[in-house]
Amino acid sequence: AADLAVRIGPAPAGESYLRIDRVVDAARTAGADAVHPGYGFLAERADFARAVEDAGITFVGPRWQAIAALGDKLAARRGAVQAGVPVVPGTFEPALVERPDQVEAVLDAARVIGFPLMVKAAAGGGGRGMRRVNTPEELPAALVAGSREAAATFGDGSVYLEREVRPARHVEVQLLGDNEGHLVALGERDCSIQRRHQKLVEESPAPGLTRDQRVKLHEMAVRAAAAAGLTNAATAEFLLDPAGSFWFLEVNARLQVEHGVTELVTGLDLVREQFLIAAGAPLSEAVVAAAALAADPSRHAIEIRLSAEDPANVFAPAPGRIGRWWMPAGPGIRVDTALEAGERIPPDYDPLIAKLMVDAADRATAIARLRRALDEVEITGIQTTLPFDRALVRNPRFLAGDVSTDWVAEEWDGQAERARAIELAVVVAAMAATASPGAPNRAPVGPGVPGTTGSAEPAGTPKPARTGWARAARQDAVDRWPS
Amino acid sequence: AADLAVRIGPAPAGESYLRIDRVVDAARTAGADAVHPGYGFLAERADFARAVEDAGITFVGPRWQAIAALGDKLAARRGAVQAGVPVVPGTFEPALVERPDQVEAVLDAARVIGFPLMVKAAAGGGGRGMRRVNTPEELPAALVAGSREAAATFGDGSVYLEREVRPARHVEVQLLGDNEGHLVALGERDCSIQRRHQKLVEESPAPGLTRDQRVKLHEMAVRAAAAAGLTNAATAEFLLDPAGSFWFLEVNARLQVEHGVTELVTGLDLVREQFLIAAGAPLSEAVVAAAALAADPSRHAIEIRLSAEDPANVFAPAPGRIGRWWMPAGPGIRVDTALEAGERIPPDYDPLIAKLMVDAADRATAIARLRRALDEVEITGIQTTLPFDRALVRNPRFLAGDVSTDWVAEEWDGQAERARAIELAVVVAAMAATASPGAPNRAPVGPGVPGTTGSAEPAGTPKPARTGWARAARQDAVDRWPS
Amino acid sequence: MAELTAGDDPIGPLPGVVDNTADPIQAGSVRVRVRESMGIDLGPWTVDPEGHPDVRVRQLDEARAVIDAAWTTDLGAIPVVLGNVEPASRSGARRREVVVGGWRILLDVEPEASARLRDRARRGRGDVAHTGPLEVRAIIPGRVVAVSVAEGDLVEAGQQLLVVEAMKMQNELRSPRAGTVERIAVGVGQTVDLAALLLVLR
Amino acid sequence: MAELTAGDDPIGPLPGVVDNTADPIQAGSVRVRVRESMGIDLGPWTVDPEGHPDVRVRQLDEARAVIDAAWTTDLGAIPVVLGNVEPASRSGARRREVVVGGWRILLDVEPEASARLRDRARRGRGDVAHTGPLEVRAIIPGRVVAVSVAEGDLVEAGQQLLVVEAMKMQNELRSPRAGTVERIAVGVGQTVDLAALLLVLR
Repeated sequence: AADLAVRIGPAPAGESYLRIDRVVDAARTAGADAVHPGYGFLAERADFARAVEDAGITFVGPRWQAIAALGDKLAARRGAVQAGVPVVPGTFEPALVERPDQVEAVLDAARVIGFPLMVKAAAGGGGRGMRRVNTPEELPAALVAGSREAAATFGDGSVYLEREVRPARHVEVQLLGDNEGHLVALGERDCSIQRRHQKLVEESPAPGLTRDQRVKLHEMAVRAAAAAGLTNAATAEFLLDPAGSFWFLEVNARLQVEHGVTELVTGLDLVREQFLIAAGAPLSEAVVAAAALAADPSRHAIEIRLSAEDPANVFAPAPGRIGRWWMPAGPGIRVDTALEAGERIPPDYDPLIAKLMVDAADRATAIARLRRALDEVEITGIQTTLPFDRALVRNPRFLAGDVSTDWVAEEWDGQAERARAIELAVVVAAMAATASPGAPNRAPVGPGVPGTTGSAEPAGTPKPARTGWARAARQDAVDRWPS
Repeated sequence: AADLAVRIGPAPAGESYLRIDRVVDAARTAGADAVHPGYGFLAERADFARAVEDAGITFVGPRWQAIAALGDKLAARRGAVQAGVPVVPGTFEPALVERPDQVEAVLDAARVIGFPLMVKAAAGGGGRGMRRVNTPEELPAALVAGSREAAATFGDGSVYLEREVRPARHVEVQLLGDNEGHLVALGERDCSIQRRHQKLVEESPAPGLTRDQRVKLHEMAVRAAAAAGLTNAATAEFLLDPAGSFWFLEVNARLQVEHGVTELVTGLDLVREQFLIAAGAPLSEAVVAAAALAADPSRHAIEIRLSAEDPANVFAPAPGRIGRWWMPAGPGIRVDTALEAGERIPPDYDPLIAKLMVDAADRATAIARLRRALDEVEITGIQTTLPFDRALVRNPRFLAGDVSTDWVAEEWDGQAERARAIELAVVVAAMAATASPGAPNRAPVGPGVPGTTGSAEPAGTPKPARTGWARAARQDAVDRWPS
Repeated sequence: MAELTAGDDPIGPLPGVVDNTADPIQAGSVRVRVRESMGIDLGPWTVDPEGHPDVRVRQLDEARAVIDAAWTTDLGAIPVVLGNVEPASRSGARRREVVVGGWRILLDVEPEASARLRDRARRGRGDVAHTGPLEVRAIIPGRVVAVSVAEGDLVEAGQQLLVVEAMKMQNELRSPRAGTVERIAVGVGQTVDLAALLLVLR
Repeated sequence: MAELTAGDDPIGPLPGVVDNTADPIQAGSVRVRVRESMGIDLGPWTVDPEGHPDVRVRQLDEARAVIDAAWTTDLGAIPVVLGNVEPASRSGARRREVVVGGWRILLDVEPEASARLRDRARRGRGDVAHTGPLEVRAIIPGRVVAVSVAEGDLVEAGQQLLVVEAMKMQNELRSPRAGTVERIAVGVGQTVDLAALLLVLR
């Protein structure tokens, strides 16, 4: 892929990345043996997988029949129930939105589920077509609005009802299956920290689960996916309620953005395993070994999705051109990105700009490492989610593993945080405006050692090492001192 | 350490980093509870460790008595023999260099060892005081010259004789011990690729060893170090001869530059474990578990020492100022460095500028990943060892695991490699001189797809993905094409 | 540290920042204005760079610093990146980008003494800026998916003007003040660049 | 691709590089000289940028390219970084840094046509460069640990002149040509910067 670039259309995804015909044509023209669909755009579209196979090219992902079966959320719910997996209480057939004579039947079903409840699209996720309904009176309008949005987004207006599990944690299980019927779970990820039903942070293992909970969760995930004949890579999503019960949500029949945290915990290269499976190999020894340890994870990994968004303004996209760009590195740090200084972030696609991952022997160490790594990130030119991430890794509830999908709403006050930063920026800008070059503003020297930079922290306050800053501080002290 | 910088003297190490009094003073003034000596300068100096402890500060490393015992290479050889560990055949007491009446006795000993043999310094390593002796006639002069160099370098002119094991591989074992007498091996590293008796590349596990060899090697390493009362972190070095036998060389009573490859294979943070041990803790569960798996490694890691050296000119140091600086990142890549664009590499210290590490499930995958990562490194302004590394990871002998300490002499012709690069640079510079901005020289479009960049590789040649270049290539195709 | 109220400060008093009506000014004082999106400013404040013992800034190199500020320690020592500096429009100020703990803040900075000279000159002419037309410009590049007002409409502060879609998300643009829609410069479906004129309020 | 011998080429014939005595020159031809350490040059060669079908260069952006060259494929596709460009001294050439597969090469590049004009002018004056004094300068910063010759000594090409220690390693500096040591500018123990004058040969 790196050695050949093929134009598939103009920037808007609808005219390029979402055009099945153009992508398949490009693969055919390039003489590709296989197509890996990534984790966006067409990755979970059964008709794309089918078109690739029809062109005689191997699709590196689940079989198109399984993608189709799991893409119909109602069919997936029915399959899970038949496999004995508890699903979020709700309906199993599309609500008859266009039939006034059926309103009472829908309302009856809704009363059984209980309010508040969710209207959800049968054909897809990502919050599209989803409506929260607080009272029976709101239901008819919510059904119509949700159905219209679903029709516009997915080309299918089917919607159904689901109980609102709240507060809830979003916990998902990584699955890998070969073509010989072996399907295994490779541990779970907690992805509760979300905005707009989209993930901001993911970690593995999910904090606070018992071994029994893990075993049960993994086993449910395998059952739900096996029922749909799943092969290759997929993720089964569950809600975890405060009582400790898991409720099946859906199976995403593709690699996920956050697959890297599972790679760090298991030591696997999931994309490589996908290719091996697509080439007809059985699950590798390494996968089987990792699956055997899935309920006894010995590492902890966390991923931050660094996005070009304004966390003081409902995480609104903030495209632009990057000025400075410096990412952390070193032990236990993995950064997946394609960007560098000077590059433009176009408004046409998802605002994700880098995935910053850390791993360590335990969660506390991983968070300490992440805290240090976040303070080494240097980006100018665009607003990013970095301030949110810095606050998160210092938040007592997050440190205690007390997360939920309401975390952002309950814990994050972006405007207040930004206001505090403005106060500091005003002072810093004034200082920078008057400081002459070569005479930087410096705090009074600490312990009275010539050539020593001071720290304003009281002695004994442990602070994580920051390599980039440490180097600069060292240089400041050494280079500027007359020898 | 990152929050406070203390000046200990001017740039020359002899007036700063090697001044025990100044470093201890700095630690005392800063109110340090503990000192980690790193892996250079004073890290392996018993008198430094003792001075730190005398100041009431914890030394994060072996006890000074163990450092002293292992720093005397002859004492270490005697200890190993007593512990039943085979040492390189040679003498066990200092050669009486200044006694003309003892020349015959030394020659007799040398004839028993056999020629060629090595004269080595009892007080240190790094090739200082070392002389190769081909015939009995050369021995007296070599003893005098080696002794003088040893005296000048280490303040101790004691030298001894050792058989030259050649061809040989350099294989070393990572050790970790607590203060309760537990000492374990955490796998071995092959560091055979060297120039000037200094390592260029390290990998773990050592390729081609059987499980029995590993078990035996690790056990010998523990015995040799335990004999000296070793605690905390150290490395036992061995030579591996073509018959498959290991010969004890010495124990380095400190962390090594290349400790990262062991961290990648074991999942441990060795520096953290050093601190825990120094704080009085027993070996952690993770260390004990890693030690139990040491003979059955399930990952492979390789480290490239990227240095500011000219590999066409006997790897001579090439200090200077860095222009562009871009390091690879992503899955399985770890880069330890303190540098960035625009920084000066001073001539005062070791020319190491970055440690580029990769890990993967097996050696072939690790090398493929390293090959891709090396092609993503972009450094201008200074000459580095990068051309050597690029050639290494494509060399059939290296790919086959056929390494030895003679590898560089036998396989690397830096001047010829550079001459080929000059031929290409001349053509590229001419092209760049005539290309107008916005009209880059581009190869004819490959498969005839509009907007497609061509690859000159024949179809079917597998090439590793290169993310940075891929991105640039994509941008080239997408941005430049009229929409 | 004394807390003094700043001029027209929408984010509350700034600790240690001196009210810009105070006289006489400190030598070296600086006038700072924060440029927000939609042409909205915060401030100005008159800041004495020497007058902030609580805001301890360790400068690391020409582009980096760390703030060790006691009243913000729940977020740890805060990394600062000093970004771009360029002339600000229509004044002697310089526009500076400061990234504080990841927050990207754009500020116009100029010596207080020269700012006051300009103030006096402007008072002489009469300042009409606040009653003149206000150009509403795109704060992100994207596609206009809705225009919620018509030319001639009276709008209130906070009223939705139009919706721009970017990066899979819809962004409502609201009116920064009350006024009349004088002109609408874009239509639904149109792609707009950053800072493109969307409409004019009077 | 025809292999033609280059002028005073110490590294063997360059494939596809045209002898600089060839006439008439191709339009767009470029004269390239490789600047090595110690003031030694390789070349010059006259290169027709269009005349190298075997050297396939894919330029990725203004600073990066990849060479897919059939005769070098045992090292794979070779990454190229185009580094600094600055005026070269004493000519109309520009000095360019090119990093090919990690090898940092400095080259002086100028249009062949203007180079020939200068050649003719110089021939008119008589070129004395090759018999004049040669300044030997430090190719790395470091400390002089040995001076192996004295002023007035006759030296041969390749003879050791002095030893500079840098980064724990001793570097011998050898004479680039035969001559007489006219002046020695440094002493043992002295620290020298990059390009500092060490001695002068005549």
